[in-house]
Amino acid sequence: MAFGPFLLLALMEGLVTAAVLALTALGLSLVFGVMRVVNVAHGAFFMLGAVGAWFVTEWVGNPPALGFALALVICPLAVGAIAALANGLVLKRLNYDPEATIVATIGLLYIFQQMALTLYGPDARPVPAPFSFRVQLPWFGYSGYKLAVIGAAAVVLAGVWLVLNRSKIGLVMRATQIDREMAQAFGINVDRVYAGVFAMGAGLAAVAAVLIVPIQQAHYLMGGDPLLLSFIVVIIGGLGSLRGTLVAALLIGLSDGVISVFFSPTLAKIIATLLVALVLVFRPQGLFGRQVTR
Amino acid sequence: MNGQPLKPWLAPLALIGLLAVMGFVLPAYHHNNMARILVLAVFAMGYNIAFGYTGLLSLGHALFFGAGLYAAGLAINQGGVTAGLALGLGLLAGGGVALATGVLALRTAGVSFMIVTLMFAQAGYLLLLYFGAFTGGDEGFVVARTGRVLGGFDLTTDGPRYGLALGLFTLAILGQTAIVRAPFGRVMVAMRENSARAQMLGFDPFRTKLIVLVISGLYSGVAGAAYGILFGYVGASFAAIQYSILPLLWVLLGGSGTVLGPFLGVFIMFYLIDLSSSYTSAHLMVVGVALLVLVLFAPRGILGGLRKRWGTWLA
Amino acid sequence: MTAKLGSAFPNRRSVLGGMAAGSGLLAAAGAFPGFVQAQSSAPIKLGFQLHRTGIGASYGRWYQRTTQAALKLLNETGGINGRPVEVVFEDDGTDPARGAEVVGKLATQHGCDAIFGPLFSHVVIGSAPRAGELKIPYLVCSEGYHVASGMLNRWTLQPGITDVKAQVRAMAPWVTANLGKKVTMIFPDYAFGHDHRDFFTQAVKEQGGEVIAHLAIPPTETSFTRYMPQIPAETEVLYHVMVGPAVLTFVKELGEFYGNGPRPEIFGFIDSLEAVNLASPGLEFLEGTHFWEGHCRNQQPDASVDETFYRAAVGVDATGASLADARDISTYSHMFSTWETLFVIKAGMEAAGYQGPKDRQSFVEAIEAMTTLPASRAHPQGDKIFNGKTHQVFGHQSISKVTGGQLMRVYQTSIAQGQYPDAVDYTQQSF
Amino acid sequence: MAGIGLLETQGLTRHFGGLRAVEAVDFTLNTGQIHALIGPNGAGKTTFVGLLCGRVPVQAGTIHFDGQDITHMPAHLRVRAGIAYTFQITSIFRGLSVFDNVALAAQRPSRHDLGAATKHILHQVGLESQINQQADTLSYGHQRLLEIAMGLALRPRLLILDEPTQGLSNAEITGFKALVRAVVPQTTVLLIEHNMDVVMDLADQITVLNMGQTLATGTPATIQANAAVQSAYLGG
Repeated sequence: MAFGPFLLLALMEGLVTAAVLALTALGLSLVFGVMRVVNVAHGAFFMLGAVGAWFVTEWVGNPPALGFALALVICPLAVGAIAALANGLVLKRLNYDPEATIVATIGLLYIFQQMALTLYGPDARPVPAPFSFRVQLPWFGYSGYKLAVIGAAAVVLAGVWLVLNRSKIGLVMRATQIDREMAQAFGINVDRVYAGVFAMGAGLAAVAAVLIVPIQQAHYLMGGDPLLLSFIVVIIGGLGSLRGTLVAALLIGLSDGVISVFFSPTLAKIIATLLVALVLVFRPQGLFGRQVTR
Repeated sequence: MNGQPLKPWLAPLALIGLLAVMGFVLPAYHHNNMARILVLAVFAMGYNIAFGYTGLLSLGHALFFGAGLYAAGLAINQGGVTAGLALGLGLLAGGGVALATGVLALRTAGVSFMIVTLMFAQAGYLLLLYFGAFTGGDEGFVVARTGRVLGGFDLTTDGPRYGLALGLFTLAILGQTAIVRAPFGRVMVAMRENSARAQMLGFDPFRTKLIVLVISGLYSGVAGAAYGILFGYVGASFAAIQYSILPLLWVLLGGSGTVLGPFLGVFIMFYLIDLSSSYTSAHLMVVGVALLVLVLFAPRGILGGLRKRWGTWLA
Repeated sequence: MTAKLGSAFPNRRSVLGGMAAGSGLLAAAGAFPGFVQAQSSAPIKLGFQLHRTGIGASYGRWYQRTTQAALKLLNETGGINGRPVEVVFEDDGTDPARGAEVVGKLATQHGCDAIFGPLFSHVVIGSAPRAGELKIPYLVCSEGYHVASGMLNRWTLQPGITDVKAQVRAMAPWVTANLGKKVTMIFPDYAFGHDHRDFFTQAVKEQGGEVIAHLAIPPTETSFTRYMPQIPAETEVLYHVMVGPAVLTFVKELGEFYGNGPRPEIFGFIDSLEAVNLASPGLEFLEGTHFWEGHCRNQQPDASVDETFYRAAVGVDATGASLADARDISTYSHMFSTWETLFVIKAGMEAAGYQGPKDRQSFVEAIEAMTTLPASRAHPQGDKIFNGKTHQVFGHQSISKVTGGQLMRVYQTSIAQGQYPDAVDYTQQSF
Repeated sequence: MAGIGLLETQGLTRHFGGLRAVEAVDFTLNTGQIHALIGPNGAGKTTFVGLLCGRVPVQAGTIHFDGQDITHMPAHLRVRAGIAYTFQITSIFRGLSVFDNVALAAQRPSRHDLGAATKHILHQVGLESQINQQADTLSYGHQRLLEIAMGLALRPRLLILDEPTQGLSNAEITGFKALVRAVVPQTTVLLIEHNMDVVMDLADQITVLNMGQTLATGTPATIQANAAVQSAYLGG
């Protein structure tokens, strides 16, 4: 294949990766930004969303579009509820101590993995796409659903942006992020904000997972990569910066694909990894963020 | 740190004594487990020196452990060196890689440091796979038996293996105690508590943290080398992200910034998995719940919690 | 009882024949199992190193089911030397470090007589040294080339499944003769994939063909479309082998990439689709492509009685799915290895007059002395030849074509097609 | 004045965005004296001493310490050269004992009598009896004293005290004044202080900063008489 189309394909693939990654990372960024919690279980929430989508679509059966639409509503809500429960039962009692929450979320990760393994099994299982049409370009064919994923992610991101910047909920969240004690003094119920943020973060991961699961498969160990990549995106993008998260997701999503045009795939991964690390080394506050402090 | 200079040594010495006795009474299975635990505890102590005492939250320590493991394994299999030399090479490899990592990564702090170290380790892991023809890739390789003899002792047999593991552990824990009780240990803690203030007392934060990271790398490297030599296998899974998270978990579980915490953390984690997998197929659940219970009732780690209650001599 | 045993395991005679070179004492003990039977009726304990969790869990579940079915048959037909057999399953998390610990646990804590069962190569290589130290027979079901390459030790054997080197060599002549001579290979960029790369490239060359491109996919990859354009246009055969949870994605994206347009012939290793339903959405394009199968998932018209018996005993229907749940697809191409390994253990222990751990060495020697393993209930996948020097077994391989969503065998290789010169003689090594 | 300056700045400048925190300040500190830096809130005093001790990077101008150009020297090297800084907002190591806090400051370069030296300094500031207490359990005033003890323990040639008497009781202030008098002339003291009684009582020289610039420099008497100072600051 000629170089041009090759690059085009890499870019399109990168966009899909970036779209899903942006959603997942945004969830992590909210939790991390507002609550200062390093949520190691974030990838597990992603996995629960995907596994949940499989159950919902199996239960509905035909037509696949109905099952998928239901999954897109039910899974984020269910995962968000689980997250809120975990927040109330565990994280709140730890008083959100940074170190203790790392151990606790590792514990949650194991529990969710076991739940999925027991109830869902060890296999990777496909979820049918709500529709299947192939976009035939002059050089290659491309999945229409993948293009739809990019659109859907953009819509969700825009929605989140509106909530964060144009609603009272967003204001309350930002106030809590800036100064927890002060927010409390102004009569904000910080406990409820934290529960909401944690649920929303997990819910966003679940949305991303439902979107991706017709492309990839649901598997009980699938949470590792989204977790790592989200962390990278959050830090590169700068804490609490929606724009930064978006740009970083694009950067990570595209760099992998584009670099792999020029190098052998594994070498490309190594180079991309080191490049991202060096960006952080020489711009520790991220591309757009304020100084990250712990 | 002032006052009775012997007191801080009592707990580690007592533990070493106990472990030495255990070497003669443990049944075969637990004997071997304990040797593993001791080697991994050396790794955990390396992590504790960086994270527990100095506050360097690294997610890249698998790189240092892996460097030691591969340096020793490759030196034995490709270079035909002896176990003693391989241990030394592993030590240096761990320290050297930590130095290189630190020079770059220590320009960052906090969460950025965490991510940068993670990514360096990830790149290291992928390099091992990329050079699979040399490293054996994900399958790894078996360490030649000729390299598993030290001073005439066959390290593939239980006694000498336990002996070497305990020897290393002894050096490591006494070294750790000495470092943290020395004036330099005070500077380490100062960096953890308030690095800007420490700089205004004349300490170079970058240099101090770099030294600490190199010490930590030396510990991790020699632990990796010992693991390869004692248990005969070198593989990329030891350089994967899991082996960066494990030491963090061990240290937090046992009590970060305590002398005995790393050992305790490894011990508990090991037997949590081992025992639970005998009783239930859902052992991940048991481990997960146990971690939650531990962290809810001892958020500072087990020793951290005990120390708060019963005084500092414990840890 | 004895007659029944004989019919179920006709290979024992040949085992004994092959043992002529072994010590007279051993042969004598093996020839008079009744005598041994009188010695002890305590169960023989076997340890199974199981991938219950971790990346190998799909396989692990079926390996356990297959082993339990084989164990049931074994005990119904007189156990080993008349003694009942127990199998202790321990999870290794598909992790080499835990694998070595599990070997220790099975050997020293559970007091197992022998250990078998692991599939993933890194677990095998990580655990084999421990088995060697503990001097416990370790029978792996891994298809890796690590046994016959000489990397492991005298205590580690692979009597249940052909290794990848032999599989690949056996395939090459048919592929080049029937599908095409210009091959592009897609494989995971780690040891398992490298074995395929090295052995198949070599074998294709020997057949007068050429591998024109190697596409090594990084192991952490979850999306593959962007690698597809690197497949050269002149490719006649696309050879793919992927493992792990992302394999289905890979196959689907391959389909999306080619669509209904022209495409090369596609030849894959079923490893890409073990435990995956071929009727999954997105896999329609596989119609007409070819797969290597270690053991045909779909029941073939000419299936032997032993094969049919085995299929029913494990609880698999004619399409390779679980009888209990049609959505639960087996790892049919590989899991027979645990069944056959268990019966090799039986044959070896009976030949060695195995009584307890002190006879472990004789047991290994008895297996080393095996040569031909005839098709039987004990070997439902077909007859095999065991190479005692390299500790590796060689069997027939199948090439199947997807026809109407079913995998139908179009060719079966001979055993000889897979065999290759010895790289090691374990029998010269000390125990 | 020239020739005996321990520390001199020329055209020292630091802006934060549009804010001219410190603007072209020429300043000389005489050896062995107590020099007070005064000025209204936001006059740039803390930024100025931040520039001196290296906490804030210099934007323009130079700093010479004992004849050596230290303009771009990292903070820890300035400390080793003999400049000690005590923080305006107490910045002790809260999780460490009182002993360890002071020992940290006293231990470099390494010495054998560290314990004795540390105890001696704690005796000087009157914290001897709290030696094994964890620092964050001290009262606020005692934390201020600990901060000063850490400064003294560095054995500096120049000790910069940023509002040391804030939050101290009258009795403690008296003790503090005695303490400062005792360290000169071996140590030169630069003092930022709001308490004018303390300033007038202690200072040999006073510099007044306003809007990031030097308004006046002189003895307490001349400063008190300075009309510009009075209108800008003292007279309010």
